[in-house]
Amino acid sequence: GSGTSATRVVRVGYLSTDMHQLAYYVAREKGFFTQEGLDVREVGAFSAGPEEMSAFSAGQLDMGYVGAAPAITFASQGMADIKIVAQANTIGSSIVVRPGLDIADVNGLKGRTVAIPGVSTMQDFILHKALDEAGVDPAEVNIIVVKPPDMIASLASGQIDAAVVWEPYPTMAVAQNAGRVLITSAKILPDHPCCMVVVDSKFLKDNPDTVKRFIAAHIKATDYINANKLEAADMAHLWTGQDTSITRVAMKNIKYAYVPSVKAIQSYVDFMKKSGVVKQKDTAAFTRSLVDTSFTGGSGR
Amino acid sequence: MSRWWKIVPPLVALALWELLAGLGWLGKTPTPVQAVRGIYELIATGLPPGYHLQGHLLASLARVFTGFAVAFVIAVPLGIAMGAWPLASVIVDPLVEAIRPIPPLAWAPLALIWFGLGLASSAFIVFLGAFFPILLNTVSGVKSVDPHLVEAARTLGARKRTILARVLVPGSMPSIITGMRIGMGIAWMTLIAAELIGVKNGYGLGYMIMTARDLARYDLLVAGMVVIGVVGFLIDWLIRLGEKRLLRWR
Amino acid sequence: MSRWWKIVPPLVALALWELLAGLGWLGKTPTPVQAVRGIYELIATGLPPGYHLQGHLLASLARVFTGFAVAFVIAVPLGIAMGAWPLASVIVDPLVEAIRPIPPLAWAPLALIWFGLGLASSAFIVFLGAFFPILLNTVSGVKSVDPHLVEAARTLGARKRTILARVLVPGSMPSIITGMRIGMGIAWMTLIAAELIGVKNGYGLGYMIMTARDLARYDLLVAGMVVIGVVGFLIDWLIRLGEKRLLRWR
Amino acid sequence: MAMKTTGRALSLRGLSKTFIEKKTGRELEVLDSINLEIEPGSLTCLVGPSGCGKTTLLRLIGGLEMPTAGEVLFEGVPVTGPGPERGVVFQEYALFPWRTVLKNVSFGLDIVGMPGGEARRKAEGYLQTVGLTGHEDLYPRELSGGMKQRVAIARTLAVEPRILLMDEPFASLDAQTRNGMQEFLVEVWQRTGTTVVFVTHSVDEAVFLGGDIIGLSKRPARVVDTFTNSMKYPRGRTEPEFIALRALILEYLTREMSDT
Amino acid sequence: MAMKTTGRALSLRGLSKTFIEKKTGRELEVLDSINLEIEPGSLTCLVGPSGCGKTTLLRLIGGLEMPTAGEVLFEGVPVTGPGPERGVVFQEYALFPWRTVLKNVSFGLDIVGMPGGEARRKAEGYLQTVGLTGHEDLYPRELSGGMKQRVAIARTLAVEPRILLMDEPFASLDAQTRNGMQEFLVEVWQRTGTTVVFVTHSVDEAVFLGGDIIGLSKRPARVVDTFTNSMKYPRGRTEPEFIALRALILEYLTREMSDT
Ligand SMILES: Nc1ncnc2c1ncn2[C@@H]1O[C@H](COP(=O)(O)OP(=O)(O)OP(=O)(O)O)[C@@H](O)[C@H]1O
Ligand SMILES: Nc1ncnc2c1ncn2[C@@H]1O[C@H](COP(=O)(O)OP(=O)(O)OP(=O)(O)O)[C@@H](O)[C@H]1O
Ligand SMILES: [Mg+2]
Ligand SMILES: [Mg+2]
Repeated sequence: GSGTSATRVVRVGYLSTDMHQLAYYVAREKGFFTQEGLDVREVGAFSAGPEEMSAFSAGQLDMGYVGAAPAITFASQGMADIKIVAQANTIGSSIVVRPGLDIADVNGLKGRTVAIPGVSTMQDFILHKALDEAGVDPAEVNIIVVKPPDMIASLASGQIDAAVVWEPYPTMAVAQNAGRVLITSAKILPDHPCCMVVVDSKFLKDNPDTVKRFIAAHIKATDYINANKLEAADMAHLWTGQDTSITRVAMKNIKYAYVPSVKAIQSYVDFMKKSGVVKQKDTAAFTRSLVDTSFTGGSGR
Repeated sequence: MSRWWKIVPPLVALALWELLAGLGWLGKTPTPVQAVRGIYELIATGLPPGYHLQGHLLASLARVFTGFAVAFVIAVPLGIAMGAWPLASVIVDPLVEAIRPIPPLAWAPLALIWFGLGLASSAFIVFLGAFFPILLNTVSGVKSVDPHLVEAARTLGARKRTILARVLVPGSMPSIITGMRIGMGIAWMTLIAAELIGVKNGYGLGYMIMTARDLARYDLLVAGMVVIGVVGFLIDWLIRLGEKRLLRWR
Repeated sequence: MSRWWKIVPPLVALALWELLAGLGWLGKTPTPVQAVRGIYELIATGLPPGYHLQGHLLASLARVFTGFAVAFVIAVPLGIAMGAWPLASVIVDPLVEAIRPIPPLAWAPLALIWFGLGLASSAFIVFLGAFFPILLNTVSGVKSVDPHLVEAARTLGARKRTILARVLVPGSMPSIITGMRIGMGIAWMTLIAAELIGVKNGYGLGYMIMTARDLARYDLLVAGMVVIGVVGFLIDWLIRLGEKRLLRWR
Repeated sequence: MAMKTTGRALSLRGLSKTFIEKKTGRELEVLDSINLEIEPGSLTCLVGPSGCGKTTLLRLIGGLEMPTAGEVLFEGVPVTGPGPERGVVFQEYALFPWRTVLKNVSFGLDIVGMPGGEARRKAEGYLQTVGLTGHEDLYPRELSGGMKQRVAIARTLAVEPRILLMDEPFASLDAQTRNGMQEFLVEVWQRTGTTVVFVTHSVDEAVFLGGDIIGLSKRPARVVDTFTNSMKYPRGRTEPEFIALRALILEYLTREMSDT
Repeated sequence: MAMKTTGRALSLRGLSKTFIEKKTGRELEVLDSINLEIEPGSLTCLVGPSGCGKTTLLRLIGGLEMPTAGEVLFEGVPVTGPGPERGVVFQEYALFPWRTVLKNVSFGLDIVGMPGGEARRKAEGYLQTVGLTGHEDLYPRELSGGMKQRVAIARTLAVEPRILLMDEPFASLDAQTRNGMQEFLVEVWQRTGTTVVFVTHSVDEAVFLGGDIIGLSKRPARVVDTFTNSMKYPRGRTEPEFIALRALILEYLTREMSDT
């Protein structure tokens, strides 16, 4: 923890090119954190979630915007003692396929090479869910791990047939004529969680008021995005360097929402348990202890 | 018998690590015991489950050796040419010095464009790591061959090709082998970068380490590092063994 | 004047690259002209916007030099001890050979645990890259100091400390400088790994390159690689300049 | 001396050599119109002040260096490069450290494609000539200086050169070994009848070995004196004739050293 | 010789040295109960067959090696290690390549903390002694062999040793330079009155320099012969007395070389 609540200093981390964390950028640009009397200090801009979570385990961060997968994984392994206190966005991924391929639906992925960003990631979960609903045995699909930036080049050069990836990569793939969207994750797993706002448990215990103010700013920012899409898209450009022609389109596939759904998160945790990543016996209890909806006014649906 | 005590220092280092990590002075750093258990888990269960350590090791060996072999096959003749013909050195030197410091990871996207996913891409990254030490050592090896030996060969009737094959190559062998040792070390250093692209079959030590990182399994991460360390050490030892045989004359 | 023609080979390489990339033979590889435009954009606009090349360069220089300096300060005295006292060599050697091949990226999570976010962590990764070449070259430098010089110093009244400071250190200087050159090259090679850990202020060349990769801006990516190559080359040139002055006696 | 033939083994005609010093770019005149005729089968010693150009002269004959003016005729034919008919024995031994004694001696045979067995037998023969039978499989580093020098001589003899050019071959040997090698050289020379040109700066050595002893001037080298030594072999180093010639040559050297 | 004092400069009492060869582990007896007394101010030459143990003997006196049995007394005190009162001049020059000529000469002064200006003045004085004034700022690689050897001697003289131990210091110089250095050494010795022990395997050199010439046996070295040379300096190398003594010593060496 960073001293007393009187100082209201919050050490924050975020992912550097991630559009899902737009609320953070907007809150900073619009001064929402300052309005709440917070001194938000950016301790780190991370290239990937695991490093950000390591920073939590090293006690370097109080709060952070991070993907669900690393947050839950690190909590489950006991590597980081954190709570999920808000959602940053839901949905926002798609299954993208190579333009030339004759694939009409998820069934067409049978026998194809499909890239996911990592084992037991949200995109892994989405793919399995989609295959499951289409009645395709995952063993019939060649699932490989490719990092998102490499997916577009791999699609373009025909190295992979499809990729499951978060925005703005699907939009970029389409813009570069390297892929077309087969199906968005919204259609596979409506309102599935994606990026989260997490807080160090001890910090939360010592500074509940600071966290409350932080989330208040986060909510304000989320509402602002939904009310001012074009301006928000410009801010996304400013923070990530991504062209506005991309950010504007990509935003349409992302739902900026702040209330975390315990149920949705638990279904993801169950998937992680099945893939051997989460070891907790009682996933419901684990999820309940992990998610704190009190700051977002939600009841946990 | 007399050299067995050499194993004591590494054991002391391990004991120290166990102690410090066990006391919690190193944060969440896994202890050696956890790392060894991790190795067992990697063999028995695999990471991701079903992908066993043996497979990861073999896949990485294939990538490292392919990249290394290509580096060797290009660097040695080029280095001999550069050593024997100073102009070649002047031409290649600035390029080498400018390309050398570029991080292997930066090449990954280009490798993907040029070679696609798979062995070629990862071997290319490994190649970039191994190439320069072999090249630079070959050049300096050739330059350090006693010019009297070349003259002696000429007076005994040897022509250009013979001098190359029978004087410059054997004469620069010690230096080439040193270059191989350094190059092999750096080849392994680039492994994660190499396997961030091009793991088509789900196997690779570097890929496995990055998976362990994603899954917050630092015990498996350290286990993977230990495996690379041990394998790197063994390969170095093999090269040194070969060196002793090949350079018996020293 | 006489040495200006040395610039021709790199220019030819650039022209070749422009040609091949321009003809589309290299896929989506940016051309040199695009890379130069990329450098301009990095200076004028920055990546992400507002984060200019100058800032990235300065931040990386600070990380590289910190890690390198720490490596230098530890490796040189340790190397001299190892060279002068063979037992130290036997103790440290196996550890060195086992740790050397471990990819810098694998250390990143541990670095975070040990040193937290910021300069210390990234400098640690750079340190790991630079340390071993400096160490190994220092050891071999000390071992190659003519023992007659040590004996001469002893007969002139020199004791242990004096011999260390006035004979072994200056005598191994050429080798230490070679180690510095290699170590500096590898220090830059580890830069992306060092900056994947999380940069506090949003600046760093490696971080910038990874951002360019995320955005599929390969022109900016190659621009970043060129910057690292040029900076690496210049630093090497500076070290060589210092070497010439310092080793005037050779 | 040992053989009677007409024609010259070696003729140097107005041989001059000027080096361009790399650092300063200055010209350095090393040889100045050397004229010299060497008979087949003779053993000629070249002596001269340090740095006068003795090595340069020998390298020109060997074809390892090209003259600035004049020419070297070997058996009437101009020399344009090194060749196995002109064997060179270097002061530094120049043995291939990665080859065994036997393989060093057979080097010249191997590279012309002589079958392994034949090359081996021939090399063994020359090793016997130099008294090194039994040391075939040692590497150069395992040999003493004198033994190395013998291997170098055997290696050169193995390609059957018609002239043997030796540049201070015994300079780095200690006094006792050196005396032994001198005696050995005389023996080999008498046995094989090869023409020998021998560079040295030891007056003792020149008097012990040479039929003709050519005295060169300070740099740029010119031939200033030719001493003929008609003492019979083996020569006694304490005989008055030996000491007298030695004094004569020492005097010439002192003169060459002292004047400006 | 130049000074009259009572007491001995150096006494070797039953000095023996056995090496353990690293590779084979075998014992190698190099010195066998050497007894020797050396007078202050004398110039003594040690000669002996190659590899007999001359260098080892000198290193024991210098304190660079410890005896297996017996002892070395320097001015009555047992030697336990190297010290500036016993100056050693190595055959390999052993100049510090990174120090200028002046800085090489002042090394022994610098390390005892002599102020810079004083050390400089003193070193310049010794450079004058060895005739190298004007070459202060050159680096060793810029010197010829003879000049290097002079710097090495000046460096040793600068710490004002009471005895000068020289191990074949002129062996790698060419004949002319070597003769010059020998004359120079005699001059310095006469001027400074320092005791000198000089190892060589050149009989010429020993006869030219030595007051006493100690002949050692083959390994393990024992003292077999002591020749006293009472010729006045400077000695003429062609004088009958010189040649006679040279022949006598050559004969002893040949004997030592030949018997088993
Ligand atoms: N390749 C070269 N370039 C420039 N100068 C050279 C070259 N080779 C020899 N010299 C110079 O030519 C001169 C004669 O050299 P050379 O080696 O022939 O003398 P030398 O009589 O053999 O001397 P020494 O008795 O020392 O062996 C020397 O001043 C030497 O520096
Ligand atoms: N440190 C050592 N370990 C083992 N053997 C040694 C060592 N130093 C010298 N020897 C051996 O001792 C013997 C005598 O050596 P030393 O150098 O004293 O002879 P030397 O009379 O000086 O010979 P030279 O005339 O060749 O200089 C040699 O056989 C040598 O190999
Ligand atoms: Mg010469
Ligand atoms: Mg000796």
